[in-house]
Amino acid sequence: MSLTDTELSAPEPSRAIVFWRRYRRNRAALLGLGLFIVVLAMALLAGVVTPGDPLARAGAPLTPPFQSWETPLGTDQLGRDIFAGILYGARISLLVGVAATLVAIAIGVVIGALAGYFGGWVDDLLMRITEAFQTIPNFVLLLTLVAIMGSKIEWITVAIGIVSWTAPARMVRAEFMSLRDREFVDAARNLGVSNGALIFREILPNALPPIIVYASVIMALSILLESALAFLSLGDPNYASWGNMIGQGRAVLRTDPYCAVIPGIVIVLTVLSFSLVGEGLNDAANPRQKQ
Amino acid sequence: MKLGLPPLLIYALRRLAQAVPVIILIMIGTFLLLKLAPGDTVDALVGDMGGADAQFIARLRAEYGLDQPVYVQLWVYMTKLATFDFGWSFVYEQPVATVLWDRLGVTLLLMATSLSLAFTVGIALGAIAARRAYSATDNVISTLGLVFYATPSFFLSLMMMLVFSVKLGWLPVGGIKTIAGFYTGWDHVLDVARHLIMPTAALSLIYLSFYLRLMRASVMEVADLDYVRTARAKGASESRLMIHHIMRNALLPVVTLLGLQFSTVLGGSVVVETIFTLPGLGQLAYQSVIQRDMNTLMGIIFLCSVIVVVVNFLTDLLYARLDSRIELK
Amino acid sequence: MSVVLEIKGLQIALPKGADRPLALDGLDLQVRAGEVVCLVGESGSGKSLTAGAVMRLLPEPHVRTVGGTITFDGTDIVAQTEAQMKRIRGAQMAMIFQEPMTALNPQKTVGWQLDEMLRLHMDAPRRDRHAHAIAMLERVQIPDPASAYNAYPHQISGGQRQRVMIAMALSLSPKLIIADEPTTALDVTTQLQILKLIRDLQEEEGAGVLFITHDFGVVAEIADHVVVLRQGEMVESGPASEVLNNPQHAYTRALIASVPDLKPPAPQQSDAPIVLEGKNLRKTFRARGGLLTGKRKAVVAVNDLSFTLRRGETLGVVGESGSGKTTVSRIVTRLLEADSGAVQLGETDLLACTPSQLRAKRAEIQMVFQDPMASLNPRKRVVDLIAQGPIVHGMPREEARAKARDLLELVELSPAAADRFPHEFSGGQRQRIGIARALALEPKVIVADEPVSALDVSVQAQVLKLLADLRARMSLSLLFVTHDLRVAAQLCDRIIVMQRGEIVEAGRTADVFADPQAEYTRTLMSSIPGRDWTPPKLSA
Amino acid sequence: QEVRKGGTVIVHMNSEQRTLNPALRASTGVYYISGKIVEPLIDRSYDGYEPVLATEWSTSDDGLAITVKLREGVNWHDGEAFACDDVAFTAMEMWKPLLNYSSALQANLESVDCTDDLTAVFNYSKPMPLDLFVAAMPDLGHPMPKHLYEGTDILKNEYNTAPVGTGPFKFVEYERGQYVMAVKNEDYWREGYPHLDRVVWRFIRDKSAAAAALEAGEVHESGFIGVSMADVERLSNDDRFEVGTKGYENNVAHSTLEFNHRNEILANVKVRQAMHHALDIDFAIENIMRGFAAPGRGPVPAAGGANYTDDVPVYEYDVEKAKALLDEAGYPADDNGVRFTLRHRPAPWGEYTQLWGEYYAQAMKEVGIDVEILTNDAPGFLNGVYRDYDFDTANGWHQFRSDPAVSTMVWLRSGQPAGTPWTNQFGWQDDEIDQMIDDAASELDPEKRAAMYHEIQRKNQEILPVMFAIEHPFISVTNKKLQNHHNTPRWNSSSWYDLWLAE
Ligand SMILES: Nc1ncnc2c1ncn2[C@@H]1O[C@H](COP(=O)(O)OP(=O)(O)OP(=O)(O)O)[C@@H](O)[C@H]1O
Ligand SMILES: Nc1ncnc2c1ncn2[C@@H]1O[C@H](COP(=O)(O)OP(=O)(O)OP(=O)(O)O)[C@@H](O)[C@H]1O
Ligand SMILES: [Mg+2]
Ligand SMILES: [Mg+2]
Repeated sequence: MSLTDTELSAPEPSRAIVFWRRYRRNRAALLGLGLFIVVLAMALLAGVVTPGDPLARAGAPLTPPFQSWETPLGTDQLGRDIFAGILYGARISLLVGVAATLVAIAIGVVIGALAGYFGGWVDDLLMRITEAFQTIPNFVLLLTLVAIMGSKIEWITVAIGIVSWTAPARMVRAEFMSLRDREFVDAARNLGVSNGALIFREILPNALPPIIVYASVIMALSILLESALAFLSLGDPNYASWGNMIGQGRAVLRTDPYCAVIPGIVIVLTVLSFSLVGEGLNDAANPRQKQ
Repeated sequence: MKLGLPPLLIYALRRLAQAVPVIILIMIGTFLLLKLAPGDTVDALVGDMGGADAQFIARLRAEYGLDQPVYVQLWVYMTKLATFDFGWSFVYEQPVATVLWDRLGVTLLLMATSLSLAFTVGIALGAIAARRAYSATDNVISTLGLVFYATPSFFLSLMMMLVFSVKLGWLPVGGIKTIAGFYTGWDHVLDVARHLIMPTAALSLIYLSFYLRLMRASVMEVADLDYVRTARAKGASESRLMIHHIMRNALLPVVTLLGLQFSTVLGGSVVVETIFTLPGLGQLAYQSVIQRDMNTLMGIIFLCSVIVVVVNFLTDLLYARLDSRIELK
Repeated sequence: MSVVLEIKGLQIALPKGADRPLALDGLDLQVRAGEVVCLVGESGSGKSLTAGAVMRLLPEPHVRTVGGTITFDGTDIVAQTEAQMKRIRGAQMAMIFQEPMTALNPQKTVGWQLDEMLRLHMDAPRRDRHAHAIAMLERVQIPDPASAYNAYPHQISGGQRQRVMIAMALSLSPKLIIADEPTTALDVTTQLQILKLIRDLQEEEGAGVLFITHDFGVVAEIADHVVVLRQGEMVESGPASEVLNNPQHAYTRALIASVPDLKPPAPQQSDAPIVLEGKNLRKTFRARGGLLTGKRKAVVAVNDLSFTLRRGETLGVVGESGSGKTTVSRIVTRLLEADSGAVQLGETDLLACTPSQLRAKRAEIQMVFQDPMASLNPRKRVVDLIAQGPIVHGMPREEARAKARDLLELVELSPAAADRFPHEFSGGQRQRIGIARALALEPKVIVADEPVSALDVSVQAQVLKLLADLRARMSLSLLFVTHDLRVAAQLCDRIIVMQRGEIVEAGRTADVFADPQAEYTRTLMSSIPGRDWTPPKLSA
Repeated sequence: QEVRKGGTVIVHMNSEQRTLNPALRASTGVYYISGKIVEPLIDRSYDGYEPVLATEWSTSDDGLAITVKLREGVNWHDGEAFACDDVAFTAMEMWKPLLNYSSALQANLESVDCTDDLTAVFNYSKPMPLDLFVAAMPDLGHPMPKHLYEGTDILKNEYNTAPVGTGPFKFVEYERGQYVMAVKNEDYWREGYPHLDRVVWRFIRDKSAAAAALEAGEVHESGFIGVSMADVERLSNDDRFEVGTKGYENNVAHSTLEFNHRNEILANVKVRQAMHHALDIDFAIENIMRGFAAPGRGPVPAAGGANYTDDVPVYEYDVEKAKALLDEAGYPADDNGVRFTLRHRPAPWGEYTQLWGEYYAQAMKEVGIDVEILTNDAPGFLNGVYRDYDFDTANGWHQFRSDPAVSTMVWLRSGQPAGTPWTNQFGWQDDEIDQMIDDAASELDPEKRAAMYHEIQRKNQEILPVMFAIEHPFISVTNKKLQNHHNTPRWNSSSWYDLWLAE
């Protein structure tokens, strides 16, 4: 009989595997992942399945869906293939989603980390700025930014990032405020680690998981924002985007509803997939006893 | 405290003192930002008129002070604002205060109804979902919430309009009241309510899911807490637990969101107001941006900031009311 | 005396994927009226689940009773419907929880929560219930019961909250009281008062008490009968005096052997050079927050405190919660800026160092923290955690890693541990890692803030032993912060006793324990649970 | 059918007109509303010019004085009598200094004398042709009540948004963002008119919502193509509506393609011709304009009457020819099939303009011209094209206002002041064309004048300084309950005194 505590327990399965197991338990999250993979595949395969320019005339204008093999989902007012538009639109939506999210999180992390780590007047100043951004209705700010920079897809993406960083900044700040007082930070500081390294090497990796989960929310919102802009004719017409398709399809909503309804449903499903994946990640990251 | 003022007043004053720099920051930021945009009000006006000759354009620009350096314009604006003079809207040919005042009611009505609907229904559904976590009910509620959340508001609005106005003819297409209906009293209220049904539904369905999800998580968290176990150990029934011990505590984080959400909803109402032709601040803001109607947009932003500050103040009070740990003394 | 509770062969199943299939496997236990039965065992042994099973408050269905019987006052608990249980809970069996702060609903007044108990089970008008509640508050010796009745939980102290919990549990004169570590969160002085209170009231009422604890001192203080659990299995059961003084099972013996003795070791005469000296340290936490965050007064956490630490010596800092112990340790390591004073480390005043000087100097003074999980960055491998210090101070990466592996051996961990993450270790192992990290820089002084208070007794004993060994081997100086006088007695050469930021007494440990001078020290000493019981010297 | 008295007509407007004073702002959007409330001195009818507040007009031999007789017994809506003072005041204080387009017209106006209450004499420093004066009056000749404006800051006068006029309807209220309402003027000078009780203009920005409102019977008329072209087509097949272009004879528009001649590629006439060949105008008319349009034949549309000719060079849709021309111009396709890239600014004027821009980009790609579309809101667009010249091509539509001299010629004539929208800011400069334009403007013989415009039209089609690709009148969708509608050439701007609403 020994009470010694020095034997090691068997090595545990890697975090990723544990995480996946937990994730897998949530059926809705699996559905979301499936949808997400479909969207991803659409984006990747766009050039293969429907080669050529999605903005080129592909058939007689306003062909309804399921009439021709050339244009399985029909064509719009200028004879553009809706199917090709959906596939290439997945690219734009994912691109906008990912890039805008990166912008938002990058800004949010820097501001939140500095505010949360240093506190005091740095925190006060940065939080006042954050509050200012939060107070202005984000969509109005977005419209203003787009009015200034024009509707190039790059600028739209940056603008969406700029109006979305406050929530991650607050989250990072909250995480930093709780983490900076944790003993492991003191331990590292006690070893002589510098502030910069404390922020980025010690605290940030621990503060990131909830932010990464939240990224799915920003991504979903980005796609919605892009489509709302396009709806108001402020999208970038040089690319096939779902929002543009709805915006233009709206004119023929009554006669040829499929022009707007098909991309509309695709947006709903895509955003839904992000949300479901996000919820799944969240649940897997904070497992509850129940279930 | 030393002044012997009531604590609530001191608190309000302190919040005001905190809000002022934020608002000043916002105003200066917005002003400079708008100045970066290509074109000005005169361009927009001339575009609207279908053109004008060159002297006319130059005259107008001088008239509106747009020929002066930006810092002068900013200074003029800010000193006026300090006396709560919002200036003149060159687009609406009215004092900005009048323009805003006309729109404020509709927006507040729309936001208040959609937020309160989203809030009450959201927390109710969230609580139900949490109590039946991982059951079929929960799945249906949660998924529906997500679907609404995933639906772009314009898409939802168009679809509703198509179904309820055009196909079924139950609800008016847009506007805030039946024009030339001349309803008074209850008829008027009813008429406005009919016009608000679809926009309110469109806005609230989206925000509902926020509250729903937060409430669900919050209830599930609180339900695991020690004091709930204590109450259960006292022999309290499930409904009693829910009403007396879980709900109030679970509401706290949701109430915080209520305050934060306000300005987002105003942004979201841009699209909804545009589609349903509601004469509110959201649509006005959009118009002001594309018309470069500086004074009006600045006025909206100012008003919005004030509303957000007030709403946050009220939610803080509500929070303090709900959370006994926080005292205003 | 009648048997109130009888548990036979109780088995509780855990969900799939848990560390073991049965949390509890074959527990037999009896609680008689007027008797205190202590359920002892280390963390995770299944104590709380037992309580949950008796109250039928297990988080079913994934944790559920799968075998055995629980008979309460002649009724079979397992067979009761939920409605029947509701009538029993609170009225006939009541429970006191560990955390008095979280066990009370923060949004309801004390009176409301007391009244809820009465409302649920008593058919009496409001006024009678009120009178009864006030009477109960009086019985648990709460000063000014009428105002406490209207107070919210956060407005009364921790000890008072636990008194409220007790008042609530006893208010309907239940036949059985289950207390799940009711005093663990409290200060020693308060702990003793609460233990006394439970004992007294229980004797008055003649109720049976199932008392859950992991502290043998508490067992010695209160128990009539002891049941020892280990990993869900009952290893020993018997009258308290028997089990405490003459344990039979090897596990029990080992546990009891791990309980630190209250007799300090013989003092060693020391005239080694002073390595660390604190001079007139002061720290005031300014009032912060305000109307909505709850106003705090300015706190003088450390007031004009001076001490010396010689080479190879261990200086204990003891005192109750909030007395400023942690603040001292953080000032000394300059994780917190003092208002005034000096910390002389060799020739340099640490508090006067520039940031870059400080970083270099830090190698000489290292820390071991209280929470072994929280003090290790969960995203780093053990080897990197230990090697981090040397690397920061300029040692080449590979060399630092090799050194880290050596250090693992020094703290008696297998080198296989190097490539794992902290969460894969038990608490004691983590604390060893923490110690290895502190040693990696070969410091002159180690400051340890409650390094063992989060650990089970047996693990605690090992870590203390390891520290003592290392200190001797490397002639380390230790500034050891603890609230546990037993631990202090075992390890420290000298101690300083703190109260409200000031030193009330300082001296050699043996002297202070033998003859405490200050009133406060005397109170502390007399509050040590089971102080009259000397753990028998056993060979495990 | 017997005239029914009473009823409320609700009219759809796409965008809100914030100022309702036609003496300060010349724009069809303003007239759409103010035309019912404030009357001009003279209006247009299918038979020519029709006296309204003026009954007679004549000019002195030297052309320096124009005398206008005013109608007797007309009262402003507030009861004051309409008199010469009002005309004199408005002309000197509004038309001349403040009214867009009118400032140039009235630049030489020295004074307006009232020889009696009902006789106004306009004195000019240089001769003013009577025809030009009269032609301008329907749009630029609205008197406003002096007694309400005198001594105030005219631009900020409250009556600018609550106009007081002499028209058949009296302004009641303007709910911003919602509607403007006017009621029957019981004291109207045309005996027995108006028929309607009330006119309401309702602002619905969203075109689908507007179509829905038409169908739901919530509005009776939508003018100036207020609904999407798809809905125009759909509603034209709906029995409840009359859909047509009648009543817009004065307002025809061209969907244009504008070149920045500062770009050396576009300065090459072959390139421009190639681009025209690459555009399938019939496709665009069919699919974008839903057939409610015709191919453009230069700066004068078919509605331009005698000044119009269809004897001009045309560019049939021919991709191969386009490619050949581009090769010839020295812009062969590279390995990716791209010859050059153009930055295009489409005007943000809504659906069909946007589609036309996108169609242009699509069509150019076929011949190896990459078009990058730069989207902006209105001020951004106007600034980018007309002030910063930051574009290669642009598209939009431009209105033809009955005479080429006062409308489309500004697109071809060089020397337009910078920053003035809808003028030649394209870097186009051709002395020959400038000369032709100036000559035509001063020619008094209508036949010769017409011939000169035919020549300009042909020249334009030959070298394409601006591509007048498609000409289209505006379209109204009108509920058939409306009677007597679209019965004048500027009906939407007219007073509607004879409009009535059937059950
Ligand atoms: N809801 C649960 N789901 C899964 N496992 C659980 C649950 N509750 C407890 N366990 C497991 O059951 C075992 C016994 O838990 P219990 O809470 O009874 O321990 P304890 O003796 O009270 O420990 P401590 O002294 O730390 O409170 C532990 O291994 C724990 O991990
Ligand atoms: N960051 C802080 N801000 C304000 N007050 C603080 C802060 N840290 C500690 N205090 C206060 O300073 C006093 C001393 O705290 P300290 O943590 O040093 O006590 P301790 O003796 O370590 O107590 P424990 O045994 O509970 O750990 C306490 O009253 C505490 O409330
Ligand atoms: Mg326990
Ligand atoms: Mg401490």
